[in-house]
Amino acid sequence: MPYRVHCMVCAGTGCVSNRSLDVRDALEKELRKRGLEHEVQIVTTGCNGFCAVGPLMVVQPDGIFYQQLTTKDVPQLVEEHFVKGRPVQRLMYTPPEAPAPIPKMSDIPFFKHQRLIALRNRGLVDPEKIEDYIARDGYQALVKALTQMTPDEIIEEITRAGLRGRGGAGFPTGVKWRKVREARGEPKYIICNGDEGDPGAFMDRSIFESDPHSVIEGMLIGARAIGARYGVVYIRNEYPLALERIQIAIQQAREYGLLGENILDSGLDFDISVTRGAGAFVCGEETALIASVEGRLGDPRARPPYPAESGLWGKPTCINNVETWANVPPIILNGWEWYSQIGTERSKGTKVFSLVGKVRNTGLVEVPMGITLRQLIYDIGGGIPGDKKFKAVQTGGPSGGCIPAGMMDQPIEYVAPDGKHEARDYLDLPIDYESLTEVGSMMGSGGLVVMDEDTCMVDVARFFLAFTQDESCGACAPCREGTKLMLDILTRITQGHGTMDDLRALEEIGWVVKQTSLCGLGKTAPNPVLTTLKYFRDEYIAHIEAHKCPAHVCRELNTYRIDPVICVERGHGCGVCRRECPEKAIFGEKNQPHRIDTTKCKKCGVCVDVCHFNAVIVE
Amino acid sequence: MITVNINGVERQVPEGTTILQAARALDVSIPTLCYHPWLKPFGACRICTVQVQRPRGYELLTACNTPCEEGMVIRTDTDNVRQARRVVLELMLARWPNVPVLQQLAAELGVEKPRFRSEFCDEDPEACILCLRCVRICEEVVGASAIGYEDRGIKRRVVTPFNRESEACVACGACAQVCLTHHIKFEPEDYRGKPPEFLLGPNTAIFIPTPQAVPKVPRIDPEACIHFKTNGCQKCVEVCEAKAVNHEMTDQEIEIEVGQILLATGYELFDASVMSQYGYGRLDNVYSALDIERMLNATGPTGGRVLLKNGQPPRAVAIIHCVGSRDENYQRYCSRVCCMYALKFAHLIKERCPEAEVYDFYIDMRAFGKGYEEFYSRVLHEGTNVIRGKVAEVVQAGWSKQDEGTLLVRCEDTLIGRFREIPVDMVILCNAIVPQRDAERVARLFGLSRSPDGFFLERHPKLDPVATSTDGLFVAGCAQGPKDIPDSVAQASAAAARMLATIAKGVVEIDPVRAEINEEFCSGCRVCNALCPYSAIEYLADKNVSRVNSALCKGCGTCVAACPAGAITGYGFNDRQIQAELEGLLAVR
Amino acid sequence: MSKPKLALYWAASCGGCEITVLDIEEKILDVAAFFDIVFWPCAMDFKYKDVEAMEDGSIDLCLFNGAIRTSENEAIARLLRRKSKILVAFGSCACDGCIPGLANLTTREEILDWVYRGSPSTINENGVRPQPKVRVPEGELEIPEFYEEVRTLAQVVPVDYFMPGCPPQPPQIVKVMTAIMTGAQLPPPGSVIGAGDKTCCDECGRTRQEKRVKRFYRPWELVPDPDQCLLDQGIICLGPATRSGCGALCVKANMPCRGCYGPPPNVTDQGAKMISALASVIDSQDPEEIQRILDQIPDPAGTFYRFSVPASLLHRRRSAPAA
Amino acid sequence: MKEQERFEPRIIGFLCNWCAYTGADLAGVSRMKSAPNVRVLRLMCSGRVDPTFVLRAFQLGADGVLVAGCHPGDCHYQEGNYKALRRTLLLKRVLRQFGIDERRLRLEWISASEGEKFARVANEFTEEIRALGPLELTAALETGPALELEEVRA
Repeated sequence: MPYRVHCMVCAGTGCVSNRSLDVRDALEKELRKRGLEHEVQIVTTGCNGFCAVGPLMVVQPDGIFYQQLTTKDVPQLVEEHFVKGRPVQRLMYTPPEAPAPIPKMSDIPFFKHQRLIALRNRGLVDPEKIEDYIARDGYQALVKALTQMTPDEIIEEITRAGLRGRGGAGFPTGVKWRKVREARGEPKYIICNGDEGDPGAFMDRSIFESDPHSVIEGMLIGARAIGARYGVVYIRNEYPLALERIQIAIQQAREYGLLGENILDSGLDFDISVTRGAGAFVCGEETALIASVEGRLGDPRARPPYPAESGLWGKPTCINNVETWANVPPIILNGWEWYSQIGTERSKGTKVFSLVGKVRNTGLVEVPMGITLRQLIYDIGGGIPGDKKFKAVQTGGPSGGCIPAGMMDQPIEYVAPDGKHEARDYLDLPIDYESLTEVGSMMGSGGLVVMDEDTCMVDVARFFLAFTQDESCGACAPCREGTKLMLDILTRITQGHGTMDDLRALEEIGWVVKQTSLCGLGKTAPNPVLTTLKYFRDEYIAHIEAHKCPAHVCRELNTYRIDPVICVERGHGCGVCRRECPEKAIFGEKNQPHRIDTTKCKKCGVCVDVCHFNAVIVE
Repeated sequence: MITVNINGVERQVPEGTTILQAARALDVSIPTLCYHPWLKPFGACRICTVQVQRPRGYELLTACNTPCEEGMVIRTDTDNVRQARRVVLELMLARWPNVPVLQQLAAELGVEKPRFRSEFCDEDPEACILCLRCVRICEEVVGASAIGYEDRGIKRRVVTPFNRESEACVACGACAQVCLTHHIKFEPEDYRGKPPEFLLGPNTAIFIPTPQAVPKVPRIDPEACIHFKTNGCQKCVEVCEAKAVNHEMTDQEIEIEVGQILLATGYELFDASVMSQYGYGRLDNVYSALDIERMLNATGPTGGRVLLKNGQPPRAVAIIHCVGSRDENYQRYCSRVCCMYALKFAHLIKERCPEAEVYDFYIDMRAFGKGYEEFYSRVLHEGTNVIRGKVAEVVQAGWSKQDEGTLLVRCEDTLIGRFREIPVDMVILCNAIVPQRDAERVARLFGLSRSPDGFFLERHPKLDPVATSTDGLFVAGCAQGPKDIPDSVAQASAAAARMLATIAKGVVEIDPVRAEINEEFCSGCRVCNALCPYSAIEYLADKNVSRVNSALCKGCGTCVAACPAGAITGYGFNDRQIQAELEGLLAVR
Repeated sequence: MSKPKLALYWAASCGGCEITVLDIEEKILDVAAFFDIVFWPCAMDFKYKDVEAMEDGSIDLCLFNGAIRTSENEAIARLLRRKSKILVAFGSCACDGCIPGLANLTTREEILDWVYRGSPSTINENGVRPQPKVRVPEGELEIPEFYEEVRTLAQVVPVDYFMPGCPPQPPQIVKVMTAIMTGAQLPPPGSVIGAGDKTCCDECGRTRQEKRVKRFYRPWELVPDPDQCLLDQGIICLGPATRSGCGALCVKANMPCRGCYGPPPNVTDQGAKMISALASVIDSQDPEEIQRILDQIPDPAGTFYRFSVPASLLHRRRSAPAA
Repeated sequence: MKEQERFEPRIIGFLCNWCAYTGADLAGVSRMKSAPNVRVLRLMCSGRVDPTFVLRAFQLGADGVLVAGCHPGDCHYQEGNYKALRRTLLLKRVLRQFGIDERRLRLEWISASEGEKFARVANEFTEEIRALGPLELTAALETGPALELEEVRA
């Protein structure tokens, strides 16, 4: 007797850490108690992307979206929805200013504006069952590629579709495949780069967790096109669940004869092995990744020769990002015309962004190229929480840059499709490779960090540079020394000892590191600093001359003062701050206004936290 | 071939040439640090940055490892290039301000004062600037891969595995040689236990042993040469225009058919340490004659200066004659040469250390040669003290500070009939000349007998001193007995003359009286083989008979008498002739 | 035409040579067929008068083995010489004197004294000795006279051919017989037949080194190495001074050759040659040490002249033994 | 015994060419008196003396045989005299067994300069043999020497 209801419980890392599996178990127990286990099927799916409101569940076929479930809600849910057929309002998602909850998942703004290609099966399949994937036209594209298309036709399809590398550089995938196919040397290799070293980026993880088979099918099609014999999935060791799921998927693909010798008796011999990254960010760079797979120290090497001619074990190798591989099956299945309608003139298809930072709906979104920042942050992201003012957005992780939002009064350049420059507000900047590179940022893996007025741009620049400096392999002098020196300067500025010369030094060193570094890490490490310098120079100057941090993030520059009026009227001089202050720098009697002795004050900020009445003013 | 444009000059270069190579071909100077002609380009320092025109502007690339492409336009002198090199250099100076190679480059590129100072700043002028030339040469050329680097980013350091002495290191010194800042030192003293005097020049594996080496050509020391250890390197092969270096050469044994052999195998020096009373090998500053000969040599370890072990010149020197010669329990014969070279030492030491006191202990001063006696009296006039008496023993002086290190020579001065003990700083022993250690084996090899003193036996001490009992075998020099250079030279020329005489004659006369084996009756019992003192009878295993080499046979007839089968006839004295003589002698009553 | 006449006689010897003739197995039938055996006292009953009745020279071939010890031996030797065309000294006794010849190292008196008095097993209180003539009741008995010395056949009568060996080996006999029967050209009279010109070493086949002997061993003192020359191992082997022909039988049985085939062609005195060879290979230059080594040869004369005392230059010991 | 019937021994002297023979020559040149009984036979080396010659000499009627060579170590051919020494020592033992007094065979070392010694040895040896009397080795043999068929052939 087929199931009448399917509960798609999200089992992405985010929801699982919020104990979504306990909710599933409770649901299962409850259904068995009610004898409904044969009517209601529970499916644990991959991550749906809306991590802010996890653990979440979608009840199919009517697509009801429940969020922030706890085991306590389960009895009511089963009783109301599954027995009586009435969805539970309380558990639905209600956008901030909206009057009522939105029952249907497709109506929720977070999901409505998205366009799913790489994440087409998320939430709809159990990633650990190949049957689910096949049910969703899984491996149809492979059959089409193996039986009806020649390798050249496959490459032609991908090229015409305009697919570009989702790893960050945006190199046209078709061109890369053709170069590797024509390169001399056997056997050929293809690699799925799942290193994803950017802090705050988790697109590849969720693709692995929610739909590993799409990656495998993409690689198989790629193998057919390029004539590769072996595939390697290079995945971060810090993604245990993703690692487990891709291994299960590979095992199942082998059992179904989709990997190994003479796949689907098409003559294609291809198998995939999994290599775990050792946690070095630099191993995201292709030559460093190859060194790591070969068991050598993960240092990048000079190019040429490019991996296409001499890569893994010196043989021609094609390296593509996880998301790139995931995009291949739909293109082959639906044809390049369908794909090239999505996105902008020069950046086709969709991009998965991890929306993090000061935005209400943090999570993973897949949006068509050309969407504007405003749509992304406000329509999908739900705006800035705590009605703080939107300040800037950081794209491309530590290799990317910061794009200011508040420069309304100044015309901002934008390269329109016809190549003309138009003054547009950055927020309406259509996001695609060229537009982001123009403004000094970089598409990168797709990390999008929203920052509000409480973010100190100097501190953000220092944070990202500290990351790349620490991750620098140290082989070439500019990156090794340059990043360290820039970090020292930034640290001095955040401590209030900066000078104006430091700014010129930052730019000079930044320029040299960007121009002369050996690999991508060095070439892009200065971006966060250079872009913040370009758009938020005033903040730097404030730090240097006024010795003040406008966002009060750099503690050494803050001075703490107690507002006597609030302290007495509302706080009646309660003295909490006096007690808690570790340096004993606060004096005052009951019902008397308290005072901070700035000489003793270590600017630790404890008083601000403990004062219930916000009497402490930070300048 | 592909065409490239460097600083406006068109140039055809073969496929795969790097920009640096092309530039150097056009003698356009590009600074380099981590580049080394022997090593694969690495691109660590980025100093060799040049500007390459790109459709969308320009790109700064490193010249050392970027291959030229068709139609590439390269500029090496633009502002960007200068700015990039200057700042990269400033970054390195921030970390290593006092490294000479960087300072010199800074002067070239016009960097007055480094503006930055890194938190990890290292003031050491010999700091490691992580150019990794050492690691690369050890890996690519030497093939030992003994050093590498650890950690990452600013903390990256060149180390041996686990910071312990690496067994893979073949102590070849290549890393020290290519290190830009001499951060890696190379201490030859304690390395490989080579005797100190060999550690004069650079300790490369291919070297000329000493300035007077004969032949004066470099040779390879198999223990030091990397090629024999890791099958790598062979840089010497590459650089030698004459292509004269060949690692496969080994000792070859070549066989030459010769008619005559001159044995001039020389002598060995008696091991004085056997006479423990003299303390050779036990006490400091007790040297044998050959040690002093080496020390006095201008190319010797001390450059000809007479020095004690502590480097000071000696105040008093004792020279002891007849160490092991004219001695009941060692060599009974006199070694003939010691007296004269002892006097030579006395003279040279007086000359080199004028204020030193020289004592010469002798039994009989044998100045027998031409001009020898005159030299002896001259040495006496120069103030050498000669003491007639065999030295009993040499002992370390007392333990008081000022005596520390002096030696006491105890002997009985037979001229004044009193026991004497003379303090000296240095003792020179005149060791006896003894036959070569393998004299027994060589003698048997040539079927040569030895006189009781172990030297080779000449045919006749007076009448035929250079020939031996076997024709064609001659002996000359100390192999036949101790003698000095004039005598050795005389003997050598005598032997040469004798050999040339035979060669000149072209024919070897053999006297008619000799033996011959009739192979019809000989059954190869080999009784005769061992008899012949001239080993003239050889056994032919295949025909199972013996045969007499008529050139060697002297006709003594011993084998004729001994042959049980009567198969050997001795011409001139055969059995029937002798029988007839007997019958004649006994016919009359 | 009547068959050629063959005669064989057994003089002072052990009779082994009679047996060795039969050892040629079935070939004896060819011999019997070819020859008319007219006189073979050992095999069939012939009498002296039968031989005396023949004309001189009528016997074509006479194989005379055994030395001349008694007057009877001499008489029959002279008789057969007269009666036969070819007289062959058959075997070492006839050629060189062999073992019986060793008696020449003693005297007639010592022999008789030892046999009839001295030997431990003799009981002869009144010292009876056999006499050439003795009267007995039946009449006068005669026995041959026991000469002072032993002589070889050639020392009594001229001999046409010498066939050495103790006994001569059957293959050699076959070779000689077939040569005669087939009428092959015979070698000049007086030469040695049934043996080679080389020495026993030629047939020995052991590997030999340069001879340097430090010590002599008696055969029972060690088990010699079967591949190495016995003399190299210090065992006295007369092979080098003995004519080849026997195929080095004794040496192949790991025992030293004793010289039964007599001296090789160029050697007159086998013993002297062996003394010379053996002394030369002693590896010592010091007289005392040489004496000590020679003491290891208990009976030099007996060893070197085991088969050839009568034929030797000294022929026999001088009557008066040295003091 | 009257002068002329006195037994004059016949002695064969095998002298080595380099030492003994030269020594004997020196004795003669120096006009030294020495017994004429020693009849000299020159050989290149004492090593050439074959025991067969010694036996042959006795058989041909010699009463004594003298073998004279160089002093040990002096031999012109290194070791010839040592071989003579060894052969003589063995031959003496065989002679004894043949009833011949071994003193009839004598080995002497006479160097080229010892003419006087040669003379002395010759005289001593002659008197010694005279004392021993004639050897008469083959007197008893009626048929004379063994019929040497070899001679016939040679």
